[in-house]
Amino acid sequence: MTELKALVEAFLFVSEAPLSIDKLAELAETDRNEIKSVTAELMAQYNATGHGIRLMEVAGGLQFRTAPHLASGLRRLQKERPAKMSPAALETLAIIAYRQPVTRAEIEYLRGVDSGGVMKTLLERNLLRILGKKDVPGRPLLYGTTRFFLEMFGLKDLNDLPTLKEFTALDPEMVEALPLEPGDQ
Amino acid sequence: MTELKALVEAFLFVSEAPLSIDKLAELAETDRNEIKSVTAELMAQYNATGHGIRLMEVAGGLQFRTAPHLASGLRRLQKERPAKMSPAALETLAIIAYRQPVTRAEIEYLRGVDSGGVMKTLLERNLLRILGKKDVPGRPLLYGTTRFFLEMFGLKDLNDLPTLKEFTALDPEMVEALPLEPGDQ
Amino acid sequence: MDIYDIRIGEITEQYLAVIDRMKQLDLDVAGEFLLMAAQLVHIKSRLLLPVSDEVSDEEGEDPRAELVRRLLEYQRYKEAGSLFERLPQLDRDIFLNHGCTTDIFPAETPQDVDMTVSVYQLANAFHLLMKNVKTDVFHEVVRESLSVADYIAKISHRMTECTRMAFHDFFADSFSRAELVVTFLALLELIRMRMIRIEQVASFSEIWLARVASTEQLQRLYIEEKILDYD
Repeated sequence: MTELKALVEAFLFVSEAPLSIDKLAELAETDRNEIKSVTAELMAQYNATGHGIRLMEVAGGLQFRTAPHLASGLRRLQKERPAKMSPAALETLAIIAYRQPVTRAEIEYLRGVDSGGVMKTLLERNLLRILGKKDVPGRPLLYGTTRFFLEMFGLKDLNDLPTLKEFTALDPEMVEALPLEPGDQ
Repeated sequence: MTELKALVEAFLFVSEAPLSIDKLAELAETDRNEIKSVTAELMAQYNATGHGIRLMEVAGGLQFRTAPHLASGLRRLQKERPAKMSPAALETLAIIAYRQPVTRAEIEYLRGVDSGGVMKTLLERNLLRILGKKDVPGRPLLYGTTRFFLEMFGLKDLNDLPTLKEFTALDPEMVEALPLEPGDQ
Repeated sequence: MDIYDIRIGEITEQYLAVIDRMKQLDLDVAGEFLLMAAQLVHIKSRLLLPVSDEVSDEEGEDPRAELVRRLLEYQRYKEAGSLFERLPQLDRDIFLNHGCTTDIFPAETPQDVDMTVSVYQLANAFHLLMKNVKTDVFHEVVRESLSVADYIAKISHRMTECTRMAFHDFFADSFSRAELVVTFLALLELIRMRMIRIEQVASFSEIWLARVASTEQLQRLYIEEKILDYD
């Protein structure tokens, strides 16, 4: 058991990508339940205070990552700052993350501005991917987010996206302020 | 003290190269003695049995490494690593995907370099197939992509490949950079 | 401005002012603003008219409802965007292990299995390549192998993979003039042979090429391209 725990710890340490329970079971040549109990132990151990490294659930797997509160100290090790994402890029990414699969026209309809340049940047940063073509005349490309998007924001899966404020839950006073009722509510 | 230990642990985890005591003191903005006591603690902690990772003194400083006795188990992860496609392979595959059926000579003409090795690898990876022979002197082989190619890229059929027009539509500057406009107006 | 309470007059004035400035610079942008302004003016005109049940039935949904919905939804994503900004981000707040090494890895060469490459990267590779191919080199390549028969074969092959394709999909942006002409001739020939059919919904809309012949008939064309002998 201790041996298995050491092996799983080493796999997680060495792997470039997050490793799923299934993958770890396959690599360690054991069953999922054993892996589950070992990874639970490791998580409890690392996520206790005092450690600078955490074992986190990301993009459908487990991955060692630095503790968030050390961010400012760790930036001193960086040779160069990563490119900051513009509000336009974040907003476009949000539309695609929540509404995927989505076409460029749909994105631009919501944003009201040309979004080709922003989308190209996001594609180049491997945050977006082309999912195929929509089955409508013109066959426009469909876009969605990548696995790296989940890794970048430390999300377990797409269900882990922050909940959006419901825009149907209007303030009653505001609804009254509209002389004409929208037809769909 | 615990905070410093966590920070040093994270520095050692993130750094590509081994970190010396001096370097760690500089990064953590503290004196060498504090670093020495913290690293001694970390070494005692990690090098206790049960851990799959060790904190070792190597040339030039300290570095996390996997425990030597796990080597044979870890080799399995190596085999599972997703292979990155080389730019040459990607370029060759792109030409074949968009221009199939195509001969090796045509590919090499476009790329300007010998492409036999790359094509052999792509054939071995089941991304290419031979479609037949071209009816020109020498009867060179004609290449195209496989069903596995479609699966790998999640495409329904070849028509699902983005056309260059759609692709360049993301970036107005790109369109202008193209020497010839197709008859799309 | 509160998006639940649209002050039409104010927005209209703002938009018209923007259009005034923009239309001299960029017709496309001005077009978008014009659409928005037209929508707003439409909304205002509805407000000025007495509300009658007949009219609202005929005209369907209140145009303002659509605009409000769109603006509200947009605002949600704008908020989600700033939420993303605050999430701990990789390589900005959270870092991965780059240091831990094992001595065994370089010994073996990686085998095949899944390769991390996307459709975008594939398309981009082709795009960059085509952009960098010198036009004169390109003409030379084309002249060597350019025949209507070849292009009939190529198009037949593509048409066996799907039943309908957009006309412009046959013309890569990088095609030389000669290639464009030969592709076009090949398409005409295939239409004459009743292998494919041309469809268009409205003037100036996308032209579609629909498969008429069976896959087998098209395959025969592709395999027996020499029979056509158009060279």
